[in-house]
Amino acid sequence: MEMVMTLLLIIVLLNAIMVVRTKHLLAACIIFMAQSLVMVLIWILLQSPDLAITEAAVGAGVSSLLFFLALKKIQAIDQGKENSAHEK
Amino acid sequence: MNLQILLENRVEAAAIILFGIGLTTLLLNRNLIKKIIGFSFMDSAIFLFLASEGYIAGHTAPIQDAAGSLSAASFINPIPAGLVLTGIVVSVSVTAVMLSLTVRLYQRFHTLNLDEIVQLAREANEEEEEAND
Amino acid sequence: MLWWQNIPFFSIILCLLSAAVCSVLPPRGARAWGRGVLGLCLAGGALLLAILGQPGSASFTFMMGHFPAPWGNEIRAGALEALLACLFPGVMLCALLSGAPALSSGRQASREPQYLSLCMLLMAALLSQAYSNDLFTCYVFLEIMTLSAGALIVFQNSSQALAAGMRYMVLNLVGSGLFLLGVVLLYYLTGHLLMENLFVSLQALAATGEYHRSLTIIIALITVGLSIKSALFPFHSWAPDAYSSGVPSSNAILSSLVSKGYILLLLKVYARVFGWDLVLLSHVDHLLLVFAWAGMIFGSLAAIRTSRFTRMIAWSSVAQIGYIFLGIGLGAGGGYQAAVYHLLVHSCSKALLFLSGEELRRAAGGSDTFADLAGAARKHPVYGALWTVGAFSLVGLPFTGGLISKLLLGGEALRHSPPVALITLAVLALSTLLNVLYFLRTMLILWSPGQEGSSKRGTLSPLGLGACGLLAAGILASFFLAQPLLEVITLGLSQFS
Amino acid sequence: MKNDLDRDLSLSLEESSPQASRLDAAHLHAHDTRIHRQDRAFSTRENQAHALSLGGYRALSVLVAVGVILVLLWGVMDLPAFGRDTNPVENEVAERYLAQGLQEGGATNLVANMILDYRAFDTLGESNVLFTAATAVLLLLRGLQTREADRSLAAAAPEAPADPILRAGARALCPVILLYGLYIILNGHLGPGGGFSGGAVMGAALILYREAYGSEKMGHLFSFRTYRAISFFALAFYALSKAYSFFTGANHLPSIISTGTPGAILSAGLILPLNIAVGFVVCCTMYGFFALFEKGEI
Repeated sequence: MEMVMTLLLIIVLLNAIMVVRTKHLLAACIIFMAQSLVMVLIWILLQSPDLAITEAAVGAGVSSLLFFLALKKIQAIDQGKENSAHEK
Repeated sequence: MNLQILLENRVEAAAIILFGIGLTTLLLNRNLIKKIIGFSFMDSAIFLFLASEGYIAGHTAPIQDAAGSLSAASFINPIPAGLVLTGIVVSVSVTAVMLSLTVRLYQRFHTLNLDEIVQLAREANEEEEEAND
Repeated sequence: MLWWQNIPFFSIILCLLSAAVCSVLPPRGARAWGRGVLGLCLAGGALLLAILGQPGSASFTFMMGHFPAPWGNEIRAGALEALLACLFPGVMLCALLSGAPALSSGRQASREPQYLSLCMLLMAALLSQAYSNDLFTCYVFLEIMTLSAGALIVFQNSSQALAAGMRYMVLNLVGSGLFLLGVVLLYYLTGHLLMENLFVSLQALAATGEYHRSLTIIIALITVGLSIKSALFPFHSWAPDAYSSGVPSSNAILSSLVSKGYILLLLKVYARVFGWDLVLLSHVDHLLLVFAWAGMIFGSLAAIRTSRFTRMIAWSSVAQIGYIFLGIGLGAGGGYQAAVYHLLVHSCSKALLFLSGEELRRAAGGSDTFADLAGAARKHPVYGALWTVGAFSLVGLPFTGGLISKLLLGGEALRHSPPVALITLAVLALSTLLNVLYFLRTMLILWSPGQEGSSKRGTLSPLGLGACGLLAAGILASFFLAQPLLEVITLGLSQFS
Repeated sequence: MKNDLDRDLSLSLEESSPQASRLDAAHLHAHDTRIHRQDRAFSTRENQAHALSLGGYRALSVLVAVGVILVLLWGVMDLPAFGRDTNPVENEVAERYLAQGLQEGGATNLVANMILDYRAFDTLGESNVLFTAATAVLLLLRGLQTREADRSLAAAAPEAPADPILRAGARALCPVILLYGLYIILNGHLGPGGGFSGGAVMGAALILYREAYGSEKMGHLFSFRTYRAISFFALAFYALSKAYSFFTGANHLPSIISTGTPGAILSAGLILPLNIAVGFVVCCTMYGFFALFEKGEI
């Protein structure tokens, strides 16, 4: 349990550094999702099942979904811009 | 000896480091998406810190049985868990607003770089001023 | 429990409920509902002030639920809270009345209910900030303030407003994060979240000398967090854009109410959580003093440099926030009094400047540059006069509240050691001089005989005029009723500890 | 970057050659472009400075991060140690929540007691934070699609007919997920869970259905009116019921709400109805966020 906790904490910190360093936004969002999943495990280890359920539903679920949607939208805006440029 | 304390409080220490990274990303990274992720990390760092305050080694989650037969001394502190629950809601609300603002800004300026956005908005402002003259 | 002690609780719940109601009503209905609720809150605040403002009256606490202090949640009201409960709804009502045309015109019209709903949420948050006795509740409502104020900025759909909204959000989130970390650390040290219990535990800790370092860090975290949110000088970079790019009512609400909410919270945390002694021990007041000096000069210089009318008013906010923090930095009794007094005066003056300034801009054809505004006051002499009253107050001329706050600040400075007193007086004098410079210049431009050709004499809306008149009356009243007002403030501050 | 600067330099050199002094108009034009070029040269130089400072900027970020971390670590080093039961947070407040929560609140999940009964004012604020965010997102994104820049967007990404497997999967999964969400909400006072997580799960079910069957079909089921009505009634119910409980509590009036038998599904006074209300608000808001992000319309 001690070891697992330490390992999870290290993963959390590595994730944070990776988000800052990565060039790809999609990768950053995937790391964000992974971070939420690691947090779920940490909440379970800290004996807070309420938090684990909420984090899983909200952090790993809805928040990540919103990140991906926002990225998709941004891509769509780019494509729309290119299309209108071609039309001209 | 200081390291000893840090190791013993490694959850808190990790939370503080995560807070620092998140805060800096939110403040200084220019990419809006990364800023938002930084904000999320900063908040989860605070929640991690808060939840670790309520944790007592060997105690269990605060869920009584119907008869109330479990001893109150066997539970962890319920207050931090409740506060974090509230905090997570606040955090996801802010994330949603920030993301929608980002989409709007991208649609207007076609960039995710906040410095460029501020610059472009300033230029748009000046153009408008010239048009008024 | 006396019947009137339910007023604070009802005004908060009423605002929260109205936020939901406004979001489902049609625009006209939402407008009427919103105004009605703000009027009710104002009336409630006035009643409370009439009762609690009497000399010798005591503050009271109100249990939010069935459980007493350390277990349940609490709100508390004293003379100062009652005063602010009049100020907040009053100024917001004026802003909404006077800024109504920009909200209900064109494409915005269908979105007006949402705007009002956000205003209601903001009002509930401001009132809770004033009344709440619990730090975590303060944090939750702090976030409502942050989000709703950000949404008020981006309601105006322009590029500038969107960019300003993003900068506002980023820096304000940093501020919230620092504040929350401070609260969490405080909880770690004491195990309490209610202000009274925190105060007792912290005094006990301070007496033993334990955790001195942590306490200093906590005070710094909360101070910096709330300074960022209230746009104190080195953290002000988001403010001029955010205060000048929204619709007029948003500008007025943001610069005159939202920043005041944060300052109020800071004062409450200082007085009721740490206690003044502990704050002085951490020397954070010196830091605030330096920031305030710099802000008073820098804000005024920037206001002189800018070529846009609304931005000038926004920049002057940075200088004025410096005045309020100067009061807090001077500390010990008189300083806090001056800070609260200037907070009231600045709320009214800044709202008046933004709202009547908007009418002048419209008279000049909607332009924001000084060149186009020449003669605007002659087209709308009433609004010109009202704007002038607001400007006089910020300069600190006689018959306006601004004079009193400058006198209070100057008098308080004299009680400090010579270097502090000298610098403060010099900065006050210089800042006043700069204020005179840019406000006088603007007034000369506004009243100069401009080009008559493009004159479009807009219709005067009686409600908008009445709202601006009310604000101007507030500024004058704060001069003529300065003595009773200061007594109420002193009473309220003494009830804090 | 260097190439850019070179090109600009060569351009301005070209310009300075005395060949554009024939006609007045041409001269003026050249003058104009020169100013323009100078402008651009200026901005490129600025950009180059930017690029050079990028390294410095990154170093500054690292410096700030390390500084903040060190100061905070230094500050918390003397805080009490992790996981002890002698820490200051284990005081009479937590003790009462644990020991008497079951009698006073009625929920076996003691965290639910704490957030929905003892400290219910926070949670009332919390659900309003969510409402604020929903209103803000609605203001920002509603009608985004219909405006200029995005007309082509709709053409670029037409709504593809969903995969039959996805449809079949959604038909099977959606009711299950909805039921699971409902279970989490209804079980909130008995075990881990509650309105917020359950509502998010239910929102996810609606999102899945929308993805499988398209926004149009979903629109019949769940329109903007439905969204507004549900959030309004849930929030109003929340505020009014809590107002009743605060009012009776503060004025020491008897309350008609009883805590019931601990462990039964219909127990714990207001906690169950509040969880349901919060669940509905959260479900609507989450689905609303998704719909607004995807199409700019609910």
